[in-house]
Amino acid sequence: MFKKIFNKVIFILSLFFIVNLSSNASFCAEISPLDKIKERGSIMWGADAEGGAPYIFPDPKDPEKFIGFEVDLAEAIARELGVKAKHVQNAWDSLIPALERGDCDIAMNGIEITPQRKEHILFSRPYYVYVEQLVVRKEETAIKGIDDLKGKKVGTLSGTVAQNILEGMGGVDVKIYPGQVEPYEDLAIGRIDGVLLDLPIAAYYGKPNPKLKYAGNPMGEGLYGIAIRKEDENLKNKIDEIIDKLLRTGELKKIYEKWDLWNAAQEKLFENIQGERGYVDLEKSKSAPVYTFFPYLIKGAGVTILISVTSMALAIILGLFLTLLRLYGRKPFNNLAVAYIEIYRGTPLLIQLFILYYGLPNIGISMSPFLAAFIGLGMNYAAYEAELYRAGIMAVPKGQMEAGLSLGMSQGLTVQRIILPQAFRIALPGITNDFIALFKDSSLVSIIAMVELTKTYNILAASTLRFFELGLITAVLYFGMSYPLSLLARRLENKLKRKK
Amino acid sequence: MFKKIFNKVIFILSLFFIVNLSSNASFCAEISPLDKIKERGSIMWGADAEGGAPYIFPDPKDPEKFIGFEVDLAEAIARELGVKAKHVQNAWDSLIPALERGDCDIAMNGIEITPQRKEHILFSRPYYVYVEQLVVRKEETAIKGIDDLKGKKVGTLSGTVAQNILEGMGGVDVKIYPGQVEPYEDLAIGRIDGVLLDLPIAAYYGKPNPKLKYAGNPMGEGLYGIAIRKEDENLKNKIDEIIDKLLRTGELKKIYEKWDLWNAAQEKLFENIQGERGYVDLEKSKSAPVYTFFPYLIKGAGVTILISVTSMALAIILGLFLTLLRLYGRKPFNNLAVAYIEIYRGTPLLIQLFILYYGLPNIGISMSPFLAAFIGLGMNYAAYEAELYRAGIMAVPKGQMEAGLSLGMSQGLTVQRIILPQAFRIALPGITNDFIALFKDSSLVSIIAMVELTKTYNILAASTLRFFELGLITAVLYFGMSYPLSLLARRLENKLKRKK
Amino acid sequence: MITVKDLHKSYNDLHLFKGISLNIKKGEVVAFIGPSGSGKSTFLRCINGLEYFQKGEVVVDGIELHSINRIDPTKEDLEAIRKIRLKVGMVFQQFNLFPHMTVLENIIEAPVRVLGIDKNTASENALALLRRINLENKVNCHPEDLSGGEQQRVAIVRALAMKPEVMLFDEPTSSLDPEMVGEVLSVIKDLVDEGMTTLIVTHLMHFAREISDRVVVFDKGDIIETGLPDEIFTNPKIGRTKLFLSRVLNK
Amino acid sequence: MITVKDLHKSYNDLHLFKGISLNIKKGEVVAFIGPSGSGKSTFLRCINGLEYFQKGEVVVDGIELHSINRIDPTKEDLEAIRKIRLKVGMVFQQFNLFPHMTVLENIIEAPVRVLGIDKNTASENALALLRRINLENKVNCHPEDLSGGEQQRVAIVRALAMKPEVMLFDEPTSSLDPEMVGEVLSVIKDLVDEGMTTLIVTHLMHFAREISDRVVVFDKGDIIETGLPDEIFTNPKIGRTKLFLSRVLNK
Ligand SMILES: Nc1ncnc2c1ncn2[C@@H]1O[C@H](COP(=O)(O)OP(=O)(O)OP(=O)(O)O)[C@@H](O)[C@H]1O
Ligand SMILES: Nc1ncnc2c1ncn2[C@@H]1O[C@H](COP(=O)(O)OP(=O)(O)OP(=O)(O)O)[C@@H](O)[C@H]1O
Ligand SMILES: [Mg+2]
Ligand SMILES: [Mg+2]
Repeated sequence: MFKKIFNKVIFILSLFFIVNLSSNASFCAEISPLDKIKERGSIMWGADAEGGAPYIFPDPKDPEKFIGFEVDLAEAIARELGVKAKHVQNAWDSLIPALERGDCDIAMNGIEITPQRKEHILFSRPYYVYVEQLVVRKEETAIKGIDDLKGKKVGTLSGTVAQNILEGMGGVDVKIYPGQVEPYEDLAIGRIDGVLLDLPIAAYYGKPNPKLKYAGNPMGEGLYGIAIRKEDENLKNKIDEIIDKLLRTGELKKIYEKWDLWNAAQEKLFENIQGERGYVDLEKSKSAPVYTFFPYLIKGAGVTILISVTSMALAIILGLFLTLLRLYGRKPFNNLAVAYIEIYRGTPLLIQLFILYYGLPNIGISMSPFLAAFIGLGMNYAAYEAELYRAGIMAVPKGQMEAGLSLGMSQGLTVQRIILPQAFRIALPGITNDFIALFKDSSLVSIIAMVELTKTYNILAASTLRFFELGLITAVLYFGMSYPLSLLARRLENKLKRKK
Repeated sequence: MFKKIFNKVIFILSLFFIVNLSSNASFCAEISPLDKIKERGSIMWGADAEGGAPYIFPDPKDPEKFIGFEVDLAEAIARELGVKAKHVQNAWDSLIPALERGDCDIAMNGIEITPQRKEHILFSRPYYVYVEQLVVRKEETAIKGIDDLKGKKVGTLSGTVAQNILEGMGGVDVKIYPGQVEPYEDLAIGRIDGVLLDLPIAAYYGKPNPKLKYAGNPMGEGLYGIAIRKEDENLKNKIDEIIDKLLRTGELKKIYEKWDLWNAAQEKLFENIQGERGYVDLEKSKSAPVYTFFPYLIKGAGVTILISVTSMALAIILGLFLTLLRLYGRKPFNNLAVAYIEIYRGTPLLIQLFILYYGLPNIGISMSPFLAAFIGLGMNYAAYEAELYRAGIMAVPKGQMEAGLSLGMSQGLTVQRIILPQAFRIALPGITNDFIALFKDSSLVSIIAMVELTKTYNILAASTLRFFELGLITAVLYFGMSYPLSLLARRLENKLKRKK
Repeated sequence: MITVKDLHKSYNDLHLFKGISLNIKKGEVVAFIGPSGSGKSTFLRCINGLEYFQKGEVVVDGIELHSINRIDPTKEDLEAIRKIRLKVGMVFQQFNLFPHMTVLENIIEAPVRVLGIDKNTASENALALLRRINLENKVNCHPEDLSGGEQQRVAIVRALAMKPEVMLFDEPTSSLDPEMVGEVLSVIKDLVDEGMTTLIVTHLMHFAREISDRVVVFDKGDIIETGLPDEIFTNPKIGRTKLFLSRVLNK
Repeated sequence: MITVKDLHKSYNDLHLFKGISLNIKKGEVVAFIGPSGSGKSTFLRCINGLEYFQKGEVVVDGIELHSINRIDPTKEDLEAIRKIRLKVGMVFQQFNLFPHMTVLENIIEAPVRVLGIDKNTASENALALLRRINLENKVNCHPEDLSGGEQQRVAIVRALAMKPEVMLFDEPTSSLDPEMVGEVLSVIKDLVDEGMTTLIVTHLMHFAREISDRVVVFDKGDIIETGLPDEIFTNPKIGRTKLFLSRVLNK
């Protein structure tokens, strides 16, 4: 159920470096405008058969053949072009990169027309209209529709139109989830106030839950378009012509009726739209230049910094407490500190986070994602900090403690005033190490519905397809968080050294 | 494409702690033997509609309805029981846990009959026979079938029957991949010698690749059975009767013919088998008691230790080199060391591993998974080690260096003989920290087809369903790796302290 | 003031003190002399509880220290040591200045934190003492920027600033030029006049003779002789003392 | 053997040496006296290149050290310093023993690693020296288990074991009882007889007078007087020296 985020993280990473790998597994590799298609005698269309019915999926009668409304549409288009349709399999996430690389001529697989995507590719005129459904708790009375969501917490999936709608509204506290089950779960137990997702998902996961209900009518129509390479302008025009013809002759309607997909919303297809309408209005603010993404990325970076800094603060304080307990505590307590350190170092952070966020509600303790992230990371890193402090303290010559004691200072005061300042200087590079590692480890908290920098990147990249640009910016942001820390630490070090 | 492993890690973790969560999303929650089913008037059957055609999938004509051969079979069984069939959706991985928890009466979704599963649940007599296909490179002549695989590297997916077959053979170097594309990729570029997977996968991913070919006939038949709770013995007997009847009347054959699934192998269903045959012979060694898994887990732990220890060795040496360069190197080089440290600390390990393993082949450098893991982890941790050493070195009083120098020792010799031994003692707790963190970070290498402890656990747990037991053992194994390290470090510390 | 009774002390396999006893009265100035390694520093460290001892008793102004269990001392043990240390100041052979603090901070740390003296008052007291021993221009230096003799003087001032009733000096003038020794001597003399009990380990015989009311001679972990300075230096009773002094004084 | 010409040295804002010069002949024994903080240690540290100086020249046995750039010394600079250090041994005021090595290891480390002397031979040499200064029973101790005087003796032996042509002693007897001072003195005298050039900073006037061929008096970073010991001690020319010695010698 969490596969989505991991899938995306991994996929995006892989995109950077293994662009060429997948070409072995795909079935075509030529760059071809309209003429080439005719010459070749077939149009290569990219789609992910794993996406399922009714788009494209294996024919139960003959699993080696694919069927679906998009298959029918592809065949109709091919026929109009006077060629054959040839399906090219690609993971959904990589359809557009594959198109851009020339693995296929067009990509058609429930791809929404968004301005971000239009930065990179052309879209045909839309061929289908789909809708979104809001779900709330049964007893909810305040939220009657999407307009009542201002100031509320609303869950959705990353990279979806629903997310764009919510973010485009402004004032909505959008929670991005990795899977389809969790938002409805969190809605049911009250962690969020509503969930906006595609109607089929809402129907499947939201409707059957006795604690939930639909709010308002389906809305936020989106448009599916066929993706075409930027340079293949003539192909786009040709395909627009064909869709137009299929609409006029009623063949398109026949296909949708065959697949039981026809509804009133589809009438919009006949309007003389250019493909920019639909929820696109909601997205006006997001236009081409990269800097428009900065606010989002910087917000993500802000969450990363917030989580890292607060949990580091917890780790530093709790770690100090553990060290002091271990070194100067009385009998059973110092051993408890040792046990804490060994156990927290010895178990994976992921398990610790899971227990906190998903385990504790079972015994009635329900934490907010931020609180769980803060406590989870902080308690884990405290164990590591404790060892670093201990190393620092052990490196202070024992004459220092003796001098403090024989001045009549208590052990506690000597530790505080004499030992720790010297130990801190020694431990500083290690603490910096951990702080930087924490910046990266904090991306694990995205499994508990926190949207930090890595997650923001995934979301933006998935919806804009500007993997490389955004990836570079994200990398720079991460580096921009850790490097000042390094510099700061180095300055602090120098200052302390001079004072030694 | 990598979703599988992550999916499993996460799923398994979640299993421990959120067992109750999914019950909200599922549709039934009663515990009911045969009588209860009749009373209720319906039999609840668990299956994952996401699994796809031809098992169970949304009807293109009406996406809210599911069709598939298992749907037909479920309906036939229900009819024979005099009740209605009601589908309960569950992720495939969690079908059996859901069954055990009572979310449904039976689970039927291409579940192979394995001895491990039979530890926990009953199986009806088999209702379908399926096969495995070996794929090799086109120019391969030595491997004509599965018997030629001894000593070869063979790829497969985790938790599959193919994996069991390969491991049951002994002497085969089995490589577990997270997704279906990569094994064929690695096969094509020569990293492995063959791939054994279910025929549909081989047909889809292997066959179309011009560099690959089938070797030998399909083999390693597996049996699908219906899963039933241990205590519902009478339900099992009733269902066996029904399957027997459906076989004898020819209705089962009719269903398979309808879905184009009938083939010669299905004749086996008529043999008076009890459900234990098929590849089960290959699995004789794996029987009930937990200790039979130890060798596998310990082998996984061995890989974890091997990777961790070798890369830690690299990290220690490279880190030392970086520190010395940084502190005592001449002008441009010391800055290079600083840059290395900042960059390797500042970028995620996952990206570094990806570049090494999937990126470098693009420029002709193809590393084995182990080499990539060793170099990737080692180079990353070296940056952290370097900072710890530096902290240690800075903590040695400067009189020590002066004393060495004025004895006529060169700077290098003084560092080696006087400074480093003292610095090491100070840095030791931090180094121990990192070593322990490395044990856990090493599980990241499973994305590059290494099977270490976490991966082994996932594989075993997925095929035996003994999540909790095995999870406990795995946790103990991890702890068993890190704790001795802690103890060792502590002893070393004490020894060095006494010598101070 | 100080009573040491039957003190036994071993370092691992080195059995250093095999039961030594000594009484020191309030206001007395006692000089400890004896060869290097004879146990003078250890003796001082036992008195203020820095060194654990296996057997015997140390009583300072009525507070008793028994063979303290250093591994797991009780609350009372710790309290007793703490009380003794408030009465007893110590100047270490290795100075043990705090490297992260300036000279002034080194000196006022304990008076301000432990005695609760106002920071300004403490600074003024410190500056007055520093001026006497010629260090007023180093107040803001860190210890590592000081010469050996300067460090030693700071260590002395740091201990004196706590105005203890007893002072333990472990070779307080080893790094000082004779001129400065005189200065330090006069500082100590003033304190003695105010009634401070003083224990001084020294290798400077003339210094010991001049300042002390009594001389204690150590050898191999044993007190081989005690007596008035004039007696010891002119007419030692024990052969070993004679030998030690003859070699020393013929210079 | 050693020529120091127009040496200028500042610590941050403290302008310590404002151009001092000194010539020392081979085999000469020179004692440096003067108040604490007058720059004696710094002078020794400049000679073996431990301290960077702003202006001037130090020549040791023909090898020249100029105002070395400590931040980015050239290969030749480093080579020159290294050569000088091989000829010049030093005993530090703070000893600087290696805490992770035993006494024996401390002593044989440099002879074995730098001079390539056989380990057994080096150990024997070391033991012979240790025996003379009464430390043969501490060979396997670590420095922290030694008394102050023991540590100081080990530091002396460690430097001597390299058989340098020049020795710099920075208060080599500060922690030693007078008896042991005599012992150390005789060790040094033997080496002097073998022609070793010796520079000793000391606060013991009788020690300076007895051992040295020449006495150099420091004050406030300046050499205010040099001369034969008898001259200096009985008939100092400079008023400051007179003052210093009068306070010192009337004890
Ligand atoms: N690292 C440093 N930074 C700043 N000032 C220093 C440093 N080292 C020494 N000094 C100052 O330089 C002066 C000379 O110091 P030096 O150690 O040479 O004196 P000295 O003659 O050896 O004195 P002593 O007899 O006390 O050892 C002193 O005033 C000291 O405070
Ligand atoms: N921590 C220790 N472990 C083992 N032996 C020790 C330790 N500290 C001191 N000793 C030994 O105990 C003996 C007495 O040491 P102590 O420091 O008391 O001598 P001292 O009289 O102060 O000598 P000095 O005049 O040289 O300072 C010495 O032989 C020394 O080696
Ligand atoms: Mg001593
Ligand atoms: Mg000095």
